[in-house]
Amino acid sequence: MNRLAVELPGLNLKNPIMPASGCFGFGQRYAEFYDLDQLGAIIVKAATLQPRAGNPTPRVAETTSGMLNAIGLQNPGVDAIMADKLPWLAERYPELPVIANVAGSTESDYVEVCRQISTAPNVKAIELNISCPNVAHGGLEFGTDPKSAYALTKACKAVSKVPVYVKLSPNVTDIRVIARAVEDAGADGFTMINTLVGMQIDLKTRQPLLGNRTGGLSGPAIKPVAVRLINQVHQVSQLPIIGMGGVMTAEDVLELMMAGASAIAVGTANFSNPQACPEIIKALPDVMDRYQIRTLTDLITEMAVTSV
Amino acid sequence: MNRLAVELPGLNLKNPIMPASGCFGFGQRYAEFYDLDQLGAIIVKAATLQPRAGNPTPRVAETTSGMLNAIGLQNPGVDAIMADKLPWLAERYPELPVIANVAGSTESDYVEVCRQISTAPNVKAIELNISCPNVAHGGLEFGTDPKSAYALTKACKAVSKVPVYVKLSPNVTDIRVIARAVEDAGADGFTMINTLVGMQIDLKTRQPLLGNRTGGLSGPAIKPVAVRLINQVHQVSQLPIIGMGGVMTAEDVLELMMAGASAIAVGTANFSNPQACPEIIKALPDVMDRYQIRTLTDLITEMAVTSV
Amino acid sequence: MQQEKLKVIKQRQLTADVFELTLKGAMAKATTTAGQFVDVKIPDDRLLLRRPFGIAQIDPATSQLRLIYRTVGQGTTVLSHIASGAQLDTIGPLGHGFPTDFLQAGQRALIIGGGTGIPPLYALSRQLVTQGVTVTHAIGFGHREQIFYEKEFRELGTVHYATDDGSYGFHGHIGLLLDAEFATTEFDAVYACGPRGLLMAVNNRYRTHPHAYISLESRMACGVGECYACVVPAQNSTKLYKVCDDGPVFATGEVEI
Amino acid sequence: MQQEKLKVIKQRQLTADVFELTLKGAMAKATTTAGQFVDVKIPDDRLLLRRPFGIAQIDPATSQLRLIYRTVGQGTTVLSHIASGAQLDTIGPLGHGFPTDFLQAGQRALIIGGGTGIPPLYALSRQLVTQGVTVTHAIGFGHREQIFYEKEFRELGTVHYATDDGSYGFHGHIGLLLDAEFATTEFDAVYACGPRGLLMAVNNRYRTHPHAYISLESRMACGVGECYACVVPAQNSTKLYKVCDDGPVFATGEVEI
Ligand SMILES: Cc1cc2nc3c(=O)[nH]c(=O)nc-3n(C[C@H](O)[C@H](O)[C@H](O)COP(=O)(O)OP(=O)(O)OC[C@H]3O[C@@H](n4cnc5c(N)ncnc54)[C@H](O)[C@@H]3O)c2cc1C
Ligand SMILES: Cc1cc2nc3c(=O)[nH]c(=O)nc-3n(C[C@H](O)[C@H](O)[C@H](O)COP(=O)(O)OP(=O)(O)OC[C@H]3O[C@@H](n4cnc5c(N)ncnc54)[C@H](O)[C@@H]3O)c2cc1C
Ligand SMILES: Cc1cc2nc3c(=O)[nH]c(=O)nc-3n(C[C@H](O)[C@H](O)[C@H](O)COP(=O)(O)O)c2cc1C
Ligand SMILES: Cc1cc2nc3c(=O)[nH]c(=O)nc-3n(C[C@H](O)[C@H](O)[C@H](O)COP(=O)(O)O)c2cc1C
Ligand code: FES
Ligand code: FES
Repeated sequence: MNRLAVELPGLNLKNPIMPASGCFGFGQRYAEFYDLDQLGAIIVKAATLQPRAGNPTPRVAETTSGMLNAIGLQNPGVDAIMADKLPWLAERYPELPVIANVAGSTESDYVEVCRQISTAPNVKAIELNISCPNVAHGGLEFGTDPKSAYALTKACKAVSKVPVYVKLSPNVTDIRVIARAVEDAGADGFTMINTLVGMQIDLKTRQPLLGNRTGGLSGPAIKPVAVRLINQVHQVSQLPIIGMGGVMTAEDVLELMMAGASAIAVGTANFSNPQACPEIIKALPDVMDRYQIRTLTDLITEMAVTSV
Repeated sequence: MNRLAVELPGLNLKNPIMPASGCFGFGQRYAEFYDLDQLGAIIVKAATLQPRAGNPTPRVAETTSGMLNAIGLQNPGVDAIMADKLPWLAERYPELPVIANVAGSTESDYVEVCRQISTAPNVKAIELNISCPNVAHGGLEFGTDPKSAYALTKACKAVSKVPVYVKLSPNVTDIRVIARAVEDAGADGFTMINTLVGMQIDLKTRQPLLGNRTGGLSGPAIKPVAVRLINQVHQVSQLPIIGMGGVMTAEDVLELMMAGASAIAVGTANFSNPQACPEIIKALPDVMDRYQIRTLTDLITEMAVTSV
Repeated sequence: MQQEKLKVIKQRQLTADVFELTLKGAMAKATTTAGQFVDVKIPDDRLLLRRPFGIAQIDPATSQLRLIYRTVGQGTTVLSHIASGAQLDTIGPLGHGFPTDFLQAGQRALIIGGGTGIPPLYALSRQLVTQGVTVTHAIGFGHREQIFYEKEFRELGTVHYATDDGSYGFHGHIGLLLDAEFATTEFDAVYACGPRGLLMAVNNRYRTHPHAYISLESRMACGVGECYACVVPAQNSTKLYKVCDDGPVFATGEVEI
Repeated sequence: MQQEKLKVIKQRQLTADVFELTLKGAMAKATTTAGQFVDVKIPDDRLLLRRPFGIAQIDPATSQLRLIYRTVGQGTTVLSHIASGAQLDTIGPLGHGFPTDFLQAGQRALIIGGGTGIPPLYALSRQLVTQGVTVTHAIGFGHREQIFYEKEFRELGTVHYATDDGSYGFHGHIGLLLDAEFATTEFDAVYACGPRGLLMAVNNRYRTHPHAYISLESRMACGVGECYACVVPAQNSTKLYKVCDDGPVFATGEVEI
């Protein structure tokens, strides 16, 4: 029996751990550190219809127990991703489920990327990024207005050949409203949370340090917010949640799963430690023993019932 | 010339540093650590019309570079505060400006407390707490809906004998909407930010650790969010801002002031170090030298013009 | 109450997870009551909240005070790695300790402790012995290997041990030991500190005793009575006591535990 | 590219704020090009991002490598307090270093450096000398007291110093020194690392030189080419290069600085 296995729409995972979008690229360089087949899955960097140059630098800043980023969705565009990046993964790791993060400026952009990328043989699910705080158009707009979120999800579901998970933003007054809209539109699950909007000021210049002025806050600093929002969505929806936000350890994985997540993405931790994911996977069984958890599927079932 | 002096409606402060509401009580025990007259001002614990018992324990939890609290506005009620707590301060520290934090469950509660407490001779301003995430009624409701925020502010302004600062919540999709509503209602300034809603789960019980399930996240973890929101409000309003959120050092004070704050409240840091406020005040001139800041008033003026 | 950087004189491991920390500073010259505590800033910047520990021993003559703690989480683990010579930012003495003034030489006191509730009871027992009081100790542990300060307690009076697994002394929890050994013995004062179960047992058994006291724990933020984090409800009123300031010691029957 | 806990062999202070760190591990046996860097996890849990440092010296025979860094902020300050024997979680060697293969023995290279841009240039100079290349160094500092590794560089070739305040060598910034001393000299290769102003001067002056290279800095997150944090625009196209992976060394005229 595989104690770590979890099952979500489109995703039969041998363990619940996957790198978060944007924090692992397409995995190529991390493959030099370890065998990516150790991962439960991999969420790759955002794909947009056209190549995107992203934001001015500096694009990252360090904060207390966290970091800000304003990469601005730089990516080579869906064509290049389907021509180079995804095949690279498919060739070397044919068994590794890929979750494709999809972003855009307009609804039709999103739809077109979903249509195309969902046909890639190793793409098992889509993560619809309606919550990127670092782009002027699209991104957060779709994630904060329930009507737009509904329309976008519905349109993407209509064309996608694989299940669609919608990535929720923490930068809203009531996340349940967005979650319900997205569920009504037919989403297969949620991923959450994207980053909190933050800013750092360079005392020397008296100006924002990031080229984009603001950036997204991630890392352990935001974990309590992630736990809270995951739990809140878990209480109003039966859809599975891929949880993320500040996960550094196997204990953090269990905490987010007890809040209601069924699988876990690891973002910022990869920068501290490129081997964060395999180390967490390796630590999980012992930590599960310590808290009397037989299998993660048991834990998910228990949490679905008690709905913490 | 006093390099640290700042001036805000109702508040001529010899320095910009004041303990944040709820993190210093009414100062009595902290007075055993140092002379409270060193402070620019003091924001005291929330007052409600009736005594309040607060939330079940545990009421606090520690998070990475932050903490969660769900005190639930326990306080002895405005009568007791006016009979004992405020006179205690007035007697010993007649020159120390007090900012009274006012909370309630209904608009009429708030109004009545404002009417009464604004007559206390040492109360120089009111901080209208429309952003407490830890109470079932009132609190956050007023802080997330612009109409309620407008009505409440207007009603309190009508009865208050001192300037009214409205304490804004970070738990909203667009803080500018609330800020504008509150400004239109006649507020004299803002204080921000209150805590972010968060949760911690006890792995042993698989239940939320706090008696109230959720709590407010404060401390250095949230500073980037505070900087960002202060800056955002500063860009849409001329009203002065008393900034707070994760301030631990004199550098943090300057960062929040560069974002747009005119004075600074220090919360969680008091728990790490009861002498946090006087130590920050003492460190300020040297740090100002390092960044070529002649006076804080100069800095505020510069920031008003450049509007970072 | 003061804030001071105490110097670490010695750190000594007592059991697999219990450590004794000897600190030096002017704070040790302050007047203290056994049962008071200190609130220590853990030297790890991620940990914002101080950690409260009972004062296990205090010696104004040498300006030293001792804490005994168990490593249960991040903070105490960091603490256990601190070397001699380091400075520990500490506030204290805090709270209200165990009343002992009413006792006369020759009277008898029962001290009931378990686990890491024991440290302040050691200070208390020494204080009582100084007053000429005859002290009996009933001390509970999980198993034999967890016992610390046995010699120290035996020097002060009779000690009855109870272990959950029977590996030392009485077999069973401390409530059963009290039933078995002290059901009929009268004491002029009873003092307890330890896990919640132990405190509940003592609170029930000695509810009407005129001089029975229990020391509580609670999650704290300020540690000095200003934040209302640590409250505990009064037994027969709507009042809320602050463990840090009104306590940590309360008379039996006074609070809801 | 590997991740390894390197052992701190020695930490030596070179100037008021510059330190030399000698580390030991298998990484020192990897093939490296001068100009490559390592990315170090600062042993402070609040600091999540690694810190990149050029490799100043590497010795496969003894499995040692050296970094030289200036304390400019939190991370480097923590680093400066690390004692011998400690372990430093490091990834490397990273990026693409300075091309030197095209140079023949007897040819001439100019190395231009300033401040903490100097460490990788030391490795480079040693490499060039091994190849039989004649190396001339032009090195800028703020003032005399900031100079480090003078003896080390003088052993490898001629060294021209420039100080902003004229306290040592040429009076003025490095651009002026280049004008004054090297306006007419031809070099077979030019290499530079240092502050932005220096790099811009070199980039302009040697834009058309067939073998002139500059090494850039940039704020990084992953350090390995997967996050797009560290990009720099190409000079004459919309392409964005990653400093960590495509760089940190670029030919002059290749990127917008
Ligand atoms: C008045 C008082 C006196 C105490 N005296 C002693 C003593 O002499 N020796 C000793 O070993 N312990 C004592 N404690 C308990 C001690 O404070 C905690 O064990 C310690 O704070 C845990 O810190 P941590 O970071 O290692 O654990 P954490 O990782 O923070 O938490 C581990 C566990 O410790 C408990 N805990 C955490 N914080 C507190 C807190 N502030 N108060 C109470 N429990 C907490 C929680 O139940 C938690 O499950 C005392 C507590 C109080 C309130
Ligand atoms: C490829 C490369 C090689 C480098 N080699 C050396 C070297 O050999 N010796 C040396 O002393 N320094 C070198 N640096 C710079 C060094 O990385 C920074 O000084 C260091 O990261 C600062 O860390 P801190 O925590 O002390 O400063 P912080 O408090 O984080 O910041 C202080 C200042 O350092 C700069 N800085 C911070 N992070 C980075 C970063 N990731 N990259 C560049 N600059 C940053 C910022 O401009 C900031 O103003 C190199 C940088 C790069 C990119
Ligand atoms: C450098 C960086 C780049 C990111 N890029 C993306 C992205 O392209 N698409 C996306 O949906 N989320 C992106 N994110 C958000 C993460 O996927 C994740 O939701 C967030 O960082 C919280 O997790 P963490 O705290 O584990 O990092 C990015 C985060 C970081 C730090
Ligand atoms: C224990 C605790 C109690 C608080 N009580 C109040 C309160 O009564 N009224 C209020 O407006 N804010 C209250 N706050 C919020 C603080 O005033 C402040 O807005 C917040 O903690 C952010 O600042 P900090 O990061 O410096 O703590 C409380 C915060 C804490 C940690
Ligand atoms: S811990 Fe703050 S009142 Fe007790
Ligand atoms: S730092 Fe991540 S791509 Fe260069």
